[in-house]
Amino acid sequence: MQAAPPEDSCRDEELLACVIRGLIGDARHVAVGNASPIPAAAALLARAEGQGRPYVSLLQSRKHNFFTDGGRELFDCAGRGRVDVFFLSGAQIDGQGNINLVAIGDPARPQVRFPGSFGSAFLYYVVPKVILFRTEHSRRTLVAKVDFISAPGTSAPNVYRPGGPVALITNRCVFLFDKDKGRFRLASVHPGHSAAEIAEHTGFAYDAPETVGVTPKPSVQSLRLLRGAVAGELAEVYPQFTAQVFGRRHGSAS
Amino acid sequence: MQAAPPEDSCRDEELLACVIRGLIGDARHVAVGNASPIPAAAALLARAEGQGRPYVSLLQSRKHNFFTDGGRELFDCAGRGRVDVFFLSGAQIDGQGNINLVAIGDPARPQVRFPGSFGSAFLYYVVPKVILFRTEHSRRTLVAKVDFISAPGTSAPNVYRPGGPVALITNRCVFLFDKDKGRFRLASVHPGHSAAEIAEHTGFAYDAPETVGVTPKPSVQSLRLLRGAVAGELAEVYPQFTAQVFGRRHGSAS
Amino acid sequence: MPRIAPSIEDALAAVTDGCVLAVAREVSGVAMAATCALVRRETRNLHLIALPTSSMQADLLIGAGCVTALETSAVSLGEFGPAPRFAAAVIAGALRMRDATCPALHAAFQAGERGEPFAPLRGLIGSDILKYRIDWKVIDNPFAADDPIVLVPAIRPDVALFHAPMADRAGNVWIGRQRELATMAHAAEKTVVTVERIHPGDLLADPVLAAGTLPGFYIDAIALAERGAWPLPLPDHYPADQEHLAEYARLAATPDGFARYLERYVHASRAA
Amino acid sequence: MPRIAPSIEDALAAVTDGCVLAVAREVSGVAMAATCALVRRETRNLHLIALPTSSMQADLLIGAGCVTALETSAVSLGEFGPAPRFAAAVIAGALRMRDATCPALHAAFQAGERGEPFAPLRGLIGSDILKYRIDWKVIDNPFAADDPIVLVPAIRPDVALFHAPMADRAGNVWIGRQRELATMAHAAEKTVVTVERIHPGDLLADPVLAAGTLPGFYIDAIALAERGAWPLPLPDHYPADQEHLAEYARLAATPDGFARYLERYVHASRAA
Repeated sequence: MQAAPPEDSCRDEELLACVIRGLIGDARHVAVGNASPIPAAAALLARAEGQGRPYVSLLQSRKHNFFTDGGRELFDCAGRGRVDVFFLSGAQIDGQGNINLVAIGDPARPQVRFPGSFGSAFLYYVVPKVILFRTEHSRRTLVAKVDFISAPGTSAPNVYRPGGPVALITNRCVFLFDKDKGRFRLASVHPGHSAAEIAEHTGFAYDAPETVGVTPKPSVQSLRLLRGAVAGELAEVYPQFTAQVFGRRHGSAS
Repeated sequence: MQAAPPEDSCRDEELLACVIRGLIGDARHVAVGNASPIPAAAALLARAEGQGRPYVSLLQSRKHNFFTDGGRELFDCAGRGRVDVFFLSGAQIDGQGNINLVAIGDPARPQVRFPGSFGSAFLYYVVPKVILFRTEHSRRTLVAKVDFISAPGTSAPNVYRPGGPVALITNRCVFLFDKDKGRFRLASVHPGHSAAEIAEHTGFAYDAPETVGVTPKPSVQSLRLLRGAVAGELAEVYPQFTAQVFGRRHGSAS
Repeated sequence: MPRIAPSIEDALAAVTDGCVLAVAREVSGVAMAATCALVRRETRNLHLIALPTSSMQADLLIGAGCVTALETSAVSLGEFGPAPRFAAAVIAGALRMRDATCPALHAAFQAGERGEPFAPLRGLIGSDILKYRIDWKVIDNPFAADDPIVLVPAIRPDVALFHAPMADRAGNVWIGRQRELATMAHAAEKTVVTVERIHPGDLLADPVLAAGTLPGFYIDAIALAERGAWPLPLPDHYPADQEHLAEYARLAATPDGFARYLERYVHASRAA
Repeated sequence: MPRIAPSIEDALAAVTDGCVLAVAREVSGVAMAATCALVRRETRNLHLIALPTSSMQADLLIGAGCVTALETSAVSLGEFGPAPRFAAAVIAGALRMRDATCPALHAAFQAGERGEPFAPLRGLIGSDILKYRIDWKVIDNPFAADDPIVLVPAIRPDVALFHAPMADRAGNVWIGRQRELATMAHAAEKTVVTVERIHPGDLLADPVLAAGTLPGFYIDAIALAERGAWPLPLPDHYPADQEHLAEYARLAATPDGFARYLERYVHASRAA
């Protein structure tokens, strides 16, 4: 267990959580799937800053999860337009925003098999703001074309699609997704990273401004909330992550 | 409150309940809709005789009703093939087994408006044994052609229809329904009634044997159960009916 | 977060003239006190949808001139006979009727809950219900040969209104076995609930209570209304007021009698 | 009426070789003790359907050679990584895979519950999931112009199997908020349940308990299995056994290790 860093510096996880919190913006309901501690921290931060708004559903949590209609309720909510923000990842993500959660190679006899698509092939279509999150930023994960489309980044104009990707966050940078072009645009590189490095480690083509900005560091206020109230809530679902990043344990005084 | 008649005679309601109990035969689940005390008595009699089988769902009852998934559960059960016997009635019933629960005249500007079709336009199709029950046997109720088909007696061969009518019980007689012909056949007349009387008071054409039998009277054993255990259970849902027919009140000792 | 409104009238702000209002069947919890408030407020042009049937609530709203269109599987006063104001309005051509059948309404609300455009339903083919429901479609089941099946479009009412045993301060509402109330709220844009009492704790904190709880997430306004289903029953809490219902049936049989009923029991209760 | 079976093995009689078996997701109550009994019994050729995902249960059954076909939205050991026996079987071509997405499975079970042949589902169009699911159809939504939509066929498994906190002697099972367990049982031909304990009273008699109860009408066999979800969690009752799951993940990474796991924890428990 490490002590949290001082307020004038921040950990990578904290930076990413604050970037995501900014992308969440004003929302009524943010849902977070399994094994997503950084998006969960961002959603709880949004609620701490919004004084109770948005509703946050952490699917692994009993406490931060109001569902009482079984496993379908998240999807019913989303289909009915009641999930504003969701997070997805991909074993592969390509430049058109397609995500692959299934396999490398022929899916009938793959070289590698991943767990599966979960709810992505529905949620990616109906949740207005889907934030893609993949910390490993490499040519292995960010590819020209995914081997299997669990869910596509864009759809033909006649396909019902109120939702889709708005951004892709990695450990190196922030891409925003241009829905009309069906392409990513480099929005900022995280402190200590460079545009050239992004180009080197990204397997897909993307747009970029001539000079790319640096991802802004979290405000002191956000960091305080993150390390205080948010870490306390997060520890219920992600005890190891919370202890490691925030030096906090579930049930410890704030 | 009247005393129950002696065991060698029986009331009309008892006769009808025992006729219906015979039609129920062996079933796993008999469901009974609202305002149907005689079918309810028949279903409870079947259970008393079957020592716990069939399950009986009285939709107005809390006790005799296992549903916990809301108002849709009866229909889900029926659609999934889990309701073996149901009862329907009609403001009008015609010779093809069509029932009308909606209106007399043009339904947009009717002369008479009835409550509506309830679940009939589904249950009549999917419940294998639907027993039609209409005590008033007259040319007003049993007509050549209903003014509005809430649910038809038969369907074209390509229409999914595992269910449909098997019989029509009135205060005068028992008709059985011939599914292939789409017609009723007079099966028996109740004691004190005659085939000529049936012809006089029935507005639709039907088949009849040359000599028609008399509806058999309930056995002493059935009457005992009906007036004993069944009346006791029935009183929860139909206190007035039970008091009137069986001389029993809810909660009175058996 | 939904608010506990200071009054029933206040909670009913969402029920505007001309809105599509979904209401519950008699055994699920009918918001009768709120219904009387809608009559007093002279609400107009409601498109009423009963899931899947109604009794005195629809009859009262129709008799009081609040309803322009009605979708239901039936309106009946049960053992007190037909619903007289409903029948009179239909006969007079004063009501745009959409006759349905119970499972069609359940299926349509479930489609609304899921955000899907329609739901399939067996039965119906060859009925006059289907004949008059030009908004329903028949397709060939693509999973079988020569197998026609009805599709009913989703229902997404503007407001769902019902009465329940209790709510907590976070707006969670305990509905128990009446699962169609959850479906109704999920399908509706807004949900207004009256309750017998406020539960002091958090209904979602106890797994046993949570199993019967509709989360406050779906609720827009709650008002306290003790015996708020009266004279209809609130299952497991109080039975129907048989005498009062008999009186209603008797009075509502004529326009004059219905006017006297309103005067005596609906308008008078404003002062009470 | 369902019977309280004398043993888990006895309750599992309905799970025959080659049957279509539906199982629950990890947070709903996974019948792990029963799963081990199926492995010990050398059950073969199961067509396993997870509603909508599975973790160690599917991995164990696949590794033990019980499964021929699998329909699921995912199999994963969560924070303990990928499901190794599942991945190995897919890579070896030893499993007929039907990749789905969670709401498609929920919708298909709901269609099964309702006895309808299919359910519509948004999304999916343009995905490779749809491309490989030749049993799914795309139609034009008849309620709109130029609006393709996917229909998924109903799922009606032969047997549904899950673990729950309690049952009563009439076979009613308390499932609480895990409503998809009711849907699963409604859709299935038969349902087998293991429970932590027998509730002494009638679960349907108390309205608060009844709200979370699946009626015995749907249940074919019940067996007592204390800590029957172990090493997976039973929500609100006990957490996952993290150490054991870590050990499983470690051992199951190789065929030899998996065989040692079976020997140590599955076959050994027969004697215990």
